[in-house]
Amino acid sequence: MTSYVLRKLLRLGLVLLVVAAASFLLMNLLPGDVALALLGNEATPEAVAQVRAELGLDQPLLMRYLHWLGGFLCGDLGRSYITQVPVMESILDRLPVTIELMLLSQGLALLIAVPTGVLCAYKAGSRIDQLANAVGLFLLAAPVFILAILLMFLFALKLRWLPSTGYVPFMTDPVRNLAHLALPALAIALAEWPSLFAVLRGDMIKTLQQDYIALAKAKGLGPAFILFRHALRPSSFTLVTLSGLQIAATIAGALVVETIFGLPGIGRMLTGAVYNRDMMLVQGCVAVISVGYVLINFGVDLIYALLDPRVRQ
Amino acid sequence: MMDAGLPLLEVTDLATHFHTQRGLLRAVDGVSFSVRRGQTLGIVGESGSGKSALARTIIRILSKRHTTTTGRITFEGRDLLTVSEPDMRDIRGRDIAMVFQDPTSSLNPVKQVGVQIEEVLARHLGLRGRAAQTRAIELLTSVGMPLPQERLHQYPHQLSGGMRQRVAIAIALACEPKLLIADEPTTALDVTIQAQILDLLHRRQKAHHMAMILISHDLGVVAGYTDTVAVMYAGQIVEQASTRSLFRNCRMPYTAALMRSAPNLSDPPHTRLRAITGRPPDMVLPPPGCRFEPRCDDATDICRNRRPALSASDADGTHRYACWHPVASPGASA
Amino acid sequence: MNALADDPGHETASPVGATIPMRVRDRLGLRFWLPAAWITMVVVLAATASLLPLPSPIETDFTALSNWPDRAHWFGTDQLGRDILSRAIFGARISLTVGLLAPALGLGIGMLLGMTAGYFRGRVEIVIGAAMDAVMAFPGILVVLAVTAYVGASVPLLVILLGVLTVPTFMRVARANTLVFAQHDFVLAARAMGATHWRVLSLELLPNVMIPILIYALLVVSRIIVVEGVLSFLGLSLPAPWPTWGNMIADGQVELATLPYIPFIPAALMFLTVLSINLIGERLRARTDLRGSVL
Amino acid sequence: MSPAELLVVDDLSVTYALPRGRQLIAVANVSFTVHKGETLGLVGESGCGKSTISRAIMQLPPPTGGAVVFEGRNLAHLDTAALRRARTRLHMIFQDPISSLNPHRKVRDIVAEPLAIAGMGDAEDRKRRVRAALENVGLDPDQVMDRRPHEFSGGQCQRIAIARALVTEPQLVICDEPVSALDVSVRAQILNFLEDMKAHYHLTLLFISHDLAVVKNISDRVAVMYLGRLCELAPSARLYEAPLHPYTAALMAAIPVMDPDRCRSPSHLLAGELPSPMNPPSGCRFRTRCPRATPHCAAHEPEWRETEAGHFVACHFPLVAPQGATISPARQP
Repeated sequence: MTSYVLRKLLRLGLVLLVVAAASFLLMNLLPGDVALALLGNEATPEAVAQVRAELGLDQPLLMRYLHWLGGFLCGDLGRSYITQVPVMESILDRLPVTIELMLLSQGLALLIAVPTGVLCAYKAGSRIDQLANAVGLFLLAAPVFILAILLMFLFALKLRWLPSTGYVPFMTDPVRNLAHLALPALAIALAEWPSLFAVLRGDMIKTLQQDYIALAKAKGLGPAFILFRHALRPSSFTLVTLSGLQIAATIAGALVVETIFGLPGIGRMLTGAVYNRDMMLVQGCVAVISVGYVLINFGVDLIYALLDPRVRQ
Repeated sequence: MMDAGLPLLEVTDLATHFHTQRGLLRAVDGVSFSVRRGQTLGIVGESGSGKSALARTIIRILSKRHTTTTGRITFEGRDLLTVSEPDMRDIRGRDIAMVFQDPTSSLNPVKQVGVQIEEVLARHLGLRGRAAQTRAIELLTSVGMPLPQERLHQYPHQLSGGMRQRVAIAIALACEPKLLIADEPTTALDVTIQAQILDLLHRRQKAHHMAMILISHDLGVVAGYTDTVAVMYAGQIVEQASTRSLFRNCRMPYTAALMRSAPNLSDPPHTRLRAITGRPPDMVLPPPGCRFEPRCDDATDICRNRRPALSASDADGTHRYACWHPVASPGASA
Repeated sequence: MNALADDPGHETASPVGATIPMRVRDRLGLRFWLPAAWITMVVVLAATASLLPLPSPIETDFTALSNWPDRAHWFGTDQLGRDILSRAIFGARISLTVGLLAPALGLGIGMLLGMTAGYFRGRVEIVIGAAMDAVMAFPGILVVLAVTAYVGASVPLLVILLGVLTVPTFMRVARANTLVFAQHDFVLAARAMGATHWRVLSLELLPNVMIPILIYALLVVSRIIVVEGVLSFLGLSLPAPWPTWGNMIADGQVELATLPYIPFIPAALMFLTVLSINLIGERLRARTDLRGSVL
Repeated sequence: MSPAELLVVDDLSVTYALPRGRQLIAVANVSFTVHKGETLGLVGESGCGKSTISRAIMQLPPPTGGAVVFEGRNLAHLDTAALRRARTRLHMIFQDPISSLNPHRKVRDIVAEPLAIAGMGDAEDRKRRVRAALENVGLDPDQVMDRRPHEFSGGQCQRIAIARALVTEPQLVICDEPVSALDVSVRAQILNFLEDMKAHYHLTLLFISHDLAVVKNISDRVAVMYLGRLCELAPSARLYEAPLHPYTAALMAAIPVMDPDRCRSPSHLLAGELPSPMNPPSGCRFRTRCPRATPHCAAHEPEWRETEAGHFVACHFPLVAPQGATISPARQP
């Protein structure tokens, strides 16, 4: 186990370096000039040169990278070109909203997917299984922004059960905070559910055909014990991997959902920064989100090893 | 034995049909036999003969949605087909235990060996913690597992095939069952390990005075370790006798052909094998008469049209066969 | 091993000389043909959009602002008086172009890499795997966001970016299937007869790998249509006033409470299209014999 | 090399490199000869390296040590074209007949494949040869040519695989467990059929199996393997009458016999399990399970020697020959 963790840590370090370098290069190798983008096409060459010097763009690429990487490691991501606010500060300001949204939505998705997946695998082919599959097929075809608009239309605008836009911090008022996050989280969770459900159901059906399940039955164990203590763990490998990879989809979902529901999260900030061509902010957001994504998938690898003794060696 | 007269298990006219896309598949089709305490019954058949389905039917672990079972399975006076599911769960693992063909797939890959043994002990004997652990070590020792203490915390993939089968046997023997069903317990193993495992099963059986159903495709395996043998073909028992009588004096052409078609060590090299032509029938559309008729050299019209019943060939009725034209028995005047 | 381990069914092909066994071919059924008809209609309309007698999708008509669907405008008009039917049909072009071309690009590259990695194994596999891991280390949507922020959105750019982002998953499916089939003895048999690697890959492995990967590709097509929807919803696809389903939904969302038909019509079209593709994929998967393939 | 020696395997070793610098020696220093027209059986339990040998002979991949000399030429030294020509005279049949046929190709293409690869004959000629090969294996070409493998049973698939192996009329066919995946009744059909094909095509066979009874039935000579090494090699009948290596004897004793009266004493049982090939025992590899092992066996690797004409053994303390003569470990051939 130790050697497995060490190997994964080594890999994590390498991947983080790649991610950092890629975030940097993305912004620095693409055609187009930041200074020109900032000042507009009518800018004088002198003004452009001055801005370039201010931003350090006249330095060689490698120097700029090392400078940026040093800052990145110390949590300094530069300042926004437009508001002049330190990027890290803006990100830390917005991050809690997004993290809460992602935790709620991913938790909700798993909370629905695990019981439904297990139940439908156990009763594969039954009415309830067919129904769940049909629902899954429909939800799979409904993009997250359509779900978000639909939920908003139904529950916020027509039924008026929940607020449509806005945000209240958790510390200020937990109930209103959750009320504001309920629909956005549900929208993402509903979009995530079908794939998590399908994967768990499929793997579970395969597991239930294994001889060790027959042996568990032959031992006289009951169905609940067999399903949750024997079958669930070996059936959840793909689910765990997928829920790590699905974070990417959740991020896309968060971008849209935060925009639709007016949540002050990192996604909405990033979308705004893209419109405003605030490259420093875009770069910072991309770097932070990517690092978070890599760390989550590192955690997933560790969970995987805890679940499956065979991969530890 | 007090009730030596009564069989421990009596199966009467048992049929198990699978619902498949192609139609009803008659995996087990009208099978009757009985097993006495302390006895070993061998069931021999080729793949597809229904022997595994039969084993799984007896302990009722087939999916109810996909199968229909009819007939009677009387175990210690109770019909297992009418017993409630919770009662059946009490019987499984405690009174009737099973060993499966491939120990690689019959042990849970993500659970430690010890846990897999201890959960039967907890389920049926209420043993937990240290007591369960001590018993698990005893069990592993009794199945000849080297270093039993260390094995408790190992996972199946860390053991060899033979050792995994020993663990599976330890699980099966955990509650000292009255009946052990061993479904091809050595097919996935090498010959030298197969001999070890068969010997182990035989010794444990004698020690516990346990009844056993030993299922195999290999007549040789059955010959050495059973008291009586039933030969299955296409979902039915076609011949049933005491082991000696079957091997000395077989009457059913299929059994005879099966014995002849396997190469024998005592024959000189390049001895021509007497192969059985054709293949077993499609069990969705079995032949109306004798199911072996399409492959049988001696078949006549009656074989094509009428299904032979299992009838006795000797005076005490223990040797029975289903055939219109039985192979001449050296002792009988046919 | 399953409960039917002793299933006699697997030895039931009739002997040579007897009747040829009929494969049980259940019909594709309405669950295939209805979605297929829908897709065909959307494709034909989108392809012939400029030839159809439709009002301009971009010209505003101040005499018909926010008209609910009626006989003149079957799908109504939006806040600027543009015909929603016309916009929806032109918008389909973008969804379909991106939705078909990006996966095609990803499938081409991914299959090549995946089969190479799965067949040759060793260092080739490690290098390809690492490259794919690097691509997958980024949440894809961020890459698209960042690049379009910089260079500006355009359809060819979207096709290339989304295409590249689908390469790793195609590569994984191709590699997994290649691994499975490469273990079959027929590959060893071909090598034993002296077949070149190229012959093994193209004649023995490709036909086996192709079917699962094509079925998988349908899933990717529907997913990419959704992603394009997200991007154009965020205003990162085709620039206004040109319509895409995504930006029509985004524009309409403002008046969600009063004019719900404006966002819901393109939303419904997108939903039906994605659902149709998924249904076709599911039907084909159920129909095709995918024994041994990994999906 | 005499003309009768069709295949000479000389000091063959196959080593796999494992992560962290470890090595798996799958086959170590194996030598044997296959004479023209004979069937040589190679028997051993799983993991003994018998399949690895068959693949090394086919150069898939080439062995890491030693030589495979087929028809007088070292296969490792042949260029691509020459090796391809050699492969038309050297074929292989596999264990799982269904897995050895590509499910997406028609039988006509499957059987014609060796001809296509070797570039033998024109389309008409190939078609004629394919038909002939299918007829020879007892299949009706008109019925089967345009069908795909899944429409056939295991036994029929094995016939198609044999037709493919025979279509170029090879000299040597390596049969790697060709009947292990088949049922008893079908197994006998295929074994008889292999004998017929051998006579019809004047074949030489290298027959690999874990089943001693099958190997004895089909082979003229039998070689026994254990953990990557040869233990014993002798004419088939001789080996079964008077095995010299304790492993051969144990292997035979372990075979279940169809005789309810035969005494099964546990003393015949071989104790213990197969050691890991990554960490094989020193000296004689069988010593950890051998009832006759002494410290001498742990220290010295037994030599491969000929105790009587055609009977080879690698053991320090071979079993007593039935004539009553003990072969002392000191006596060298």
